Amino acid sequence: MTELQAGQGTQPLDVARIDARPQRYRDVLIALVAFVVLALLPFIFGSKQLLDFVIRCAAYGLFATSLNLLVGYTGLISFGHGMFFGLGAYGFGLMMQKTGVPIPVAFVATLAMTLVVAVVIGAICVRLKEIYFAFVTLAFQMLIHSTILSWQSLTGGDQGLRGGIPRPPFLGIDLSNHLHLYITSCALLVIGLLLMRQIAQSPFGYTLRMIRDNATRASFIGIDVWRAKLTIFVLAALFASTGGIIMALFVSGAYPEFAYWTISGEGIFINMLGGVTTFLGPMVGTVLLLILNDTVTRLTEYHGIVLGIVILFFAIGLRKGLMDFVVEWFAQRRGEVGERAP
Amino acid sequence: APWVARAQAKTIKIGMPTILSGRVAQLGTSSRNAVLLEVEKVNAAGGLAGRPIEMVIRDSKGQPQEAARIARELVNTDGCEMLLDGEASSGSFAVHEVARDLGVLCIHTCSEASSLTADPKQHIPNAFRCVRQGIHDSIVGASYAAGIAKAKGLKKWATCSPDYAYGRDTTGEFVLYLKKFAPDVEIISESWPKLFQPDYTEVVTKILQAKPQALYSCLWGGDLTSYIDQANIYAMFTQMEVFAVNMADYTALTVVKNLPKGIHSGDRYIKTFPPTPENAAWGDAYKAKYNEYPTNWSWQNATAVMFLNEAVKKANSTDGKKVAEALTGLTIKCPFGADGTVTMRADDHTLVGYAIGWGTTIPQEPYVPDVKAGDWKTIFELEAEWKKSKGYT
Amino acid sequence: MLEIRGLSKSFGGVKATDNVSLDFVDGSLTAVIGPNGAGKSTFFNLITGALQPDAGQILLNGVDMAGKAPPEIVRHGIGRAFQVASIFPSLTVEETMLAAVCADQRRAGVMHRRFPLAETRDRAEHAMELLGLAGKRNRTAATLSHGDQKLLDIALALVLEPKVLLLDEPTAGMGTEERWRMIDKVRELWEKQKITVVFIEHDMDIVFKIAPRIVVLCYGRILATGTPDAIRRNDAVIEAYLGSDDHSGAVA
Amino acid sequence: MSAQPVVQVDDLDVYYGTSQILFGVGLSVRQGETMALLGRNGAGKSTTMKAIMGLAPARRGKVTLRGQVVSGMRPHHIARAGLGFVPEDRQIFPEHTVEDNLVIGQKKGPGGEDEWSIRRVYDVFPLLEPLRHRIAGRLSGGEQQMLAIARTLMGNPVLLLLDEPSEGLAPIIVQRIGELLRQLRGTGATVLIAEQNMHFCLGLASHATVIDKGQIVYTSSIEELKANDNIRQRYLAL
Amino acid sequence: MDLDALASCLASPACLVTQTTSGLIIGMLLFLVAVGLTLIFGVLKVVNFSHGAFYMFGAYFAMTAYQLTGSFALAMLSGAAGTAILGLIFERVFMSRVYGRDVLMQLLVCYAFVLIFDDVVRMIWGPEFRSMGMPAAFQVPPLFIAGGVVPPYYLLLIGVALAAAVVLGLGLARSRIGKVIRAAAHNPGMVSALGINTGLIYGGVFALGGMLAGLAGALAAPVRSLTPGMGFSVLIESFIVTVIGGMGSIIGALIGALLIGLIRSFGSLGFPLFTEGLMYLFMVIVLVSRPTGLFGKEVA
Ligand SMILES: Nc1ncnc2c1ncn2[C@@H]1O[C@H](COP(=O)(O)OP(=O)(O)OP(=O)(O)O)[C@@H](O)[C@H]1O
Ligand SMILES: Nc1ncnc2c1ncn2[C@@H]1O[C@H](COP(=O)(O)OP(=O)(O)OP(=O)(O)O)[C@@H](O)[C@H]1O
Ligand SMILES: [Mg+2]
Ligand SMILES: [Mg+2]
Repeated sequence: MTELQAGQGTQPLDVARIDARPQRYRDVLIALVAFVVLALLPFIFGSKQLLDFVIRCAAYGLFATSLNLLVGYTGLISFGHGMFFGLGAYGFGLMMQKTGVPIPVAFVATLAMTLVVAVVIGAICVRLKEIYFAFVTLAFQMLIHSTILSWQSLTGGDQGLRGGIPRPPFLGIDLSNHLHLYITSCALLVIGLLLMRQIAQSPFGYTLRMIRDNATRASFIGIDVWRAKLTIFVLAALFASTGGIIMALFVSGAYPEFAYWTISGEGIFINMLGGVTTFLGPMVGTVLLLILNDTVTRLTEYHGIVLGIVILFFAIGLRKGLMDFVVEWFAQRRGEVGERAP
Repeated sequence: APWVARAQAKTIKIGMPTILSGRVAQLGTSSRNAVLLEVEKVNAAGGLAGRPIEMVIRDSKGQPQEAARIARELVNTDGCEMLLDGEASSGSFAVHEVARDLGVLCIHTCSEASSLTADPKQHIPNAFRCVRQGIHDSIVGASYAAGIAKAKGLKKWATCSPDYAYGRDTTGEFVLYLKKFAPDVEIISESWPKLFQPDYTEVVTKILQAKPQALYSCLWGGDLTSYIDQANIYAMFTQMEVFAVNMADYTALTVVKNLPKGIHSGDRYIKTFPPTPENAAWGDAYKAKYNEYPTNWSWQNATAVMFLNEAVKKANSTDGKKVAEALTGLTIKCPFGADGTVTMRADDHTLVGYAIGWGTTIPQEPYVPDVKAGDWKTIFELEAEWKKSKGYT
Repeated sequence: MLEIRGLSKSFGGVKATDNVSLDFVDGSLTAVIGPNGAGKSTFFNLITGALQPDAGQILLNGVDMAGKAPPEIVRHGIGRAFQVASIFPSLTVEETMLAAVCADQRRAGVMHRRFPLAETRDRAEHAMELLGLAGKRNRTAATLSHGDQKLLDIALALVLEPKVLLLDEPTAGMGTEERWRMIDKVRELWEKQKITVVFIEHDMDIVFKIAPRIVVLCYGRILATGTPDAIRRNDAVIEAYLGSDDHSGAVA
Repeated sequence: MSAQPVVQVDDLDVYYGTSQILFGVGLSVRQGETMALLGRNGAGKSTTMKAIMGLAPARRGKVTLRGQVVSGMRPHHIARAGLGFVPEDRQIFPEHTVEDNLVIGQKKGPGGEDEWSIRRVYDVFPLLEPLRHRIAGRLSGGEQQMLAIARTLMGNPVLLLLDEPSEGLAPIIVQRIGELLRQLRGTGATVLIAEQNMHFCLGLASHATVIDKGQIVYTSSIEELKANDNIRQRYLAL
Repeated sequence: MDLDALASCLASPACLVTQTTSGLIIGMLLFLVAVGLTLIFGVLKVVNFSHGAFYMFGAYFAMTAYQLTGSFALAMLSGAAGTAILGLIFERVFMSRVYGRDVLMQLLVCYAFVLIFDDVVRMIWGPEFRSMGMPAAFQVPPLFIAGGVVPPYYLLLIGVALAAAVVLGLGLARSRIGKVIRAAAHNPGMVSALGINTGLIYGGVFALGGMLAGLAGALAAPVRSLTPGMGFSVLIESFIVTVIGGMGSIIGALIGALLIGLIRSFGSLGFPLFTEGLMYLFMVIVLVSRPTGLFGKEVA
């Protein structure tokens, strides 16, 4: 794993000084501002495409950031995280199609179902290390994907959940209204990020970093490594599932591709693009990838080559994700300035 | 409103999300080719109600979320007034939802999934489907196969079809009607290889073990040719009659190097069926332009453009709603029609009356020398029954 | 009191620990020496749960630790530092300490507050002070010098407030000067904290100078136990371990 | 002793990232000498050795091995030119057996010398012979150290670089390695040895050079160093 | 589920032979791909995600050579040699820049090449699927062994794969170069300090791995359809094989491949709708009981 530390760019734990109390609410404040800015966007730009873009960013962003909790913070490289994205989409879609419960109920129920599945799968997976962990998660993902394909009576098989997802209004929110869906997605994104930030910066977040750095040592300071890994596996699954729910709402359906390994692959790709050592790296990566994808597919059908070259630029040229690069660049500049004026 | 402003614009943009990369890129490229070929003709004749068509074609990579995104973008940003949906399976349902949401006129041109139009829950007034259907193939195929089964006494049958909705449904329907037409047929072995499975060895040996007299398969494209190559070296084709509905498509026929003689197949696209000069001319024009033969998807997409053209003429407007109304129940002249015409059936917005038939292969052109045409009256009857049994009516 | 009873462990055919029985009185300071491969690290690994013993008991105040996993043994009060400094490279010194204390206080759950309690900070502060790391609190561990990394490793054990502290070659890889600084620190800890300290060491100057009791392991067995003087003169120990050099006193 | 130095290091600057570790280091070892490289923790001993071996990037300076400039060459070329390196953390191949480790190290010297064989290694390191089929990763530290030295000798080097060979070893083993090195010296081997253990080193080396904060501060014969209290107190804390 | 079919097959020697050879055939081809993967992982510690692309190139090279020359031997040769060269270039120019870095970075470089290679194939050979065709020499009726059917072409395939297994297995375990390769896997710096050119070894191993995948592709070309992206499903199955066998273990790859082959051939009888799921399930079971695969080394 990278030696640099997640969340390091800002402040380590020593914000704990009593006099640093206002900092406690800094993240909340940033989140609020971000939400307000996002909510104002549609009133400034009339573009529906922009709203679509932000909704997709919310879905993929939650997914990718949650994956970073595993990859970047805990050093667990999961190739199968996409299964929870798919699970969220299918769980929610099915719940809405079959039961007609109000949306918030379906939302919570979907998360509950994800939780149960993640606990079972996680309990088996987190025992394994490194590449074996990666592949056993991939195997579970393929199993779930296979199940979705074969359980045609429930899931519609390869054709996906057909007929759209009904979205009865609740509390004055009508998710079949584009603007409402947009605002809701933004809210889910911001809340999700805030919660994940809390996880990352809490003592538990530091437990995760310790496990990533040196799991053996962590167990010798009394940390139950298995339990901590399982906990973060399940938590990350919940956020990925939320991303899936947003995606299901966006396309008004759920498709087996949502649970396919390519989604996990994209998640990892996003993380590498944005960088795994900063909290917002995956978010930046999401925006980058989506812009890249949308423009490149527009321009050429040989987007594989273009995308490939861009990746090579990041992997071999920059040697790190964009945010890592930026943070390091700033750190270096600050260092130089510091040297000049001691 | 911006929509009105656009309507007055000179060119009319038609958006087309399709699959241009990955395993089934051929689906998208041969669809695109056909569309462009037809659009050229329409434009040469003055366009749609005087407006030249501009096609905006984008690659969805076969991912439904991309298909949905692109479809929305085509309409919302690029100003496309109509959609030709060149997606398969799940992608078509995703585009269908976009059409439902945005109310834009949409013709599905590649998805054979029956429920897309047969299921009334899916029905929206602005979406149509200009694609052949598995149920039609199965009815025609089963009656053809039953004839041969009776003549040659083929009682023990095996099936081998890809394990996804199309494969399962089509096979199920074929078996249903086969048993209906030839009641003493018995299915003694079923194999369900995965879609795009590279190796069929275990499937081949399993079928050989069962020693059936005949085999039905709705494998298609590269999967079918792999299967044939692998079955060939086990000499399977000398041991049983093979009914492969998707064989008679140039993509498969020209690729297989050692095409066994006498495989029974439904027609996909064949220059010689229907045996009309119009059809042959169309096939040749396509070949001349793209240096390859058209595919099953090509004729479907071409037909969709023809439908649009005629519907606009009939409505004398490019307004989506009016064109949709005109399309409903529209019958047009078409080289791919069983009787020279095809119809967009009014009650379920789907294509009927296209040329459909079965024949046996030979290893060189014309590949399927003599195709026995299916009977649309029987098709309609049995299809209606089938719909009822599915609870669609 | 830590009592070891008949502890055994073999790897394949190698008996790394062979029926070892030893007592460590509360507040004692013991040095473990022995040839390379004698089983010293293995002995520590068994006590701390890194390895599961084949046989034997490890009684800490009467409670058997054998067969328990490391986290549990740590919670019972057996802390250790490693032969090769085992730290968290990307965490700063202070983060390491705080996170360790949080884990020890069982305040490292997801639902726990993000900012450590005063009590947590006091403990971390104390450990850093003790080992002289307070000035380097904001350095990431990876950038510390080798010696400081070893100190951090020890601090990590100490911050959990163990009853017994096992140090595997605390001076390994250090120069003479640093070596003595480190060992003075260890002695100071032992005196101040009143904990039981057991350390492995190859530098005989150090061992003979500060350890009131020495245990010599050889081929997994106890070869000798006793005061520095007794050990220095023990022929078996000389033959197996000390060799012919003069160990009568520290160099210069 | 011949006048021609076996290795000559001039003006070596080494950086890790942006921080400079070595500042114009220069030293030379002549045929048959055992040169001790002394200095505190972090003074740059290991870095010097790695730089000579081509394992650490030298930004400036020159390393000459028997008249051939080797700086800038890749490590395996430098090794083939006759340098043998025993790193401080030994770096034996843990999944191979002891004998396989030796086999991997086997090569002819730069002049086609072929003095060392597995047999001869076992004669010199009798402790290794019974361990020959053991997996090297499971050896104790001392056994690994012996193996590391033996493995390097298998490559018939003309100059042996030893980085802290006594580190973490039992006194009796340290003595044995000391004897061994003296024995090697007797055969005319040239050795550059980095050490913290003065006791060990002073009894072994013929010459000494002292490095501090990345700079060579003192070079002399070993007797002179023993006599020079000032240097010993300032840089070696003795 | 169709357990009756499975049971009746197990009772019939003819069926047993046919299905076992069928498993062997599936397994051996898989082994050729997987062994390269496991070799590259074992030595370079790189999870070569682009391995499927080498399989694909092997097939396309073979097809082109066969179309140009009509010689089956030349087709196989160009499949193997072409991918070996490709592997060498790929390793020297690109992969060598990401050694020792984050696993994810390496994965990303491989992933980039999966995308690039697929598009390159699409540009050169077109998006449609192709077929090489069975050479006339092998268009002979299948053999009957103990009542089971075995096509002669597959005997060739099994022979080649077995030969590769033996040569590789013994070579790595016994020869000095094999030992050096394994050592370089562990500690390239030290190996080069002992006077061994690690760059050469890395390039060589990558070329060897690529060559084996290319050979597999070439051998498969007469019986499988060629299409851009054809490497992917093979890659996933090879990953399953290597993980079951233990990453880096050659014997593990062999056993893993055979097990997967047998699961496929007998699974398709007993569980026709769940054959693929069966593989994943098997992999999960293996990993749960042996966290580093059947022959894998303990991860430190
Ligand atoms: N995991 C293991 N597997 C197999 N053998 C082992 C293992 N760990 C240790 N050994 C063997 O057990 C014996 C004792 O090893 P140990 O590491 O305890 O020695 P030590 O006394 O600490 O030596 P040193 O002073 O060199 O550190 C050695 O022979 C070693 O080879
Ligand atoms: N990879 C590295 N990156 C950055 N700095 C390094 C690296 N390796 C060593 N250093 C620094 O270089 C300096 C010299 O290190 P070196 O290992 O050469 O010292 P040494 O004299 O061998 O010390 P010791 O006696 O502890 O082995 C030290 O300050 C060390 O922190
Ligand atoms: Mg030890
Ligand atoms: Mg050093």
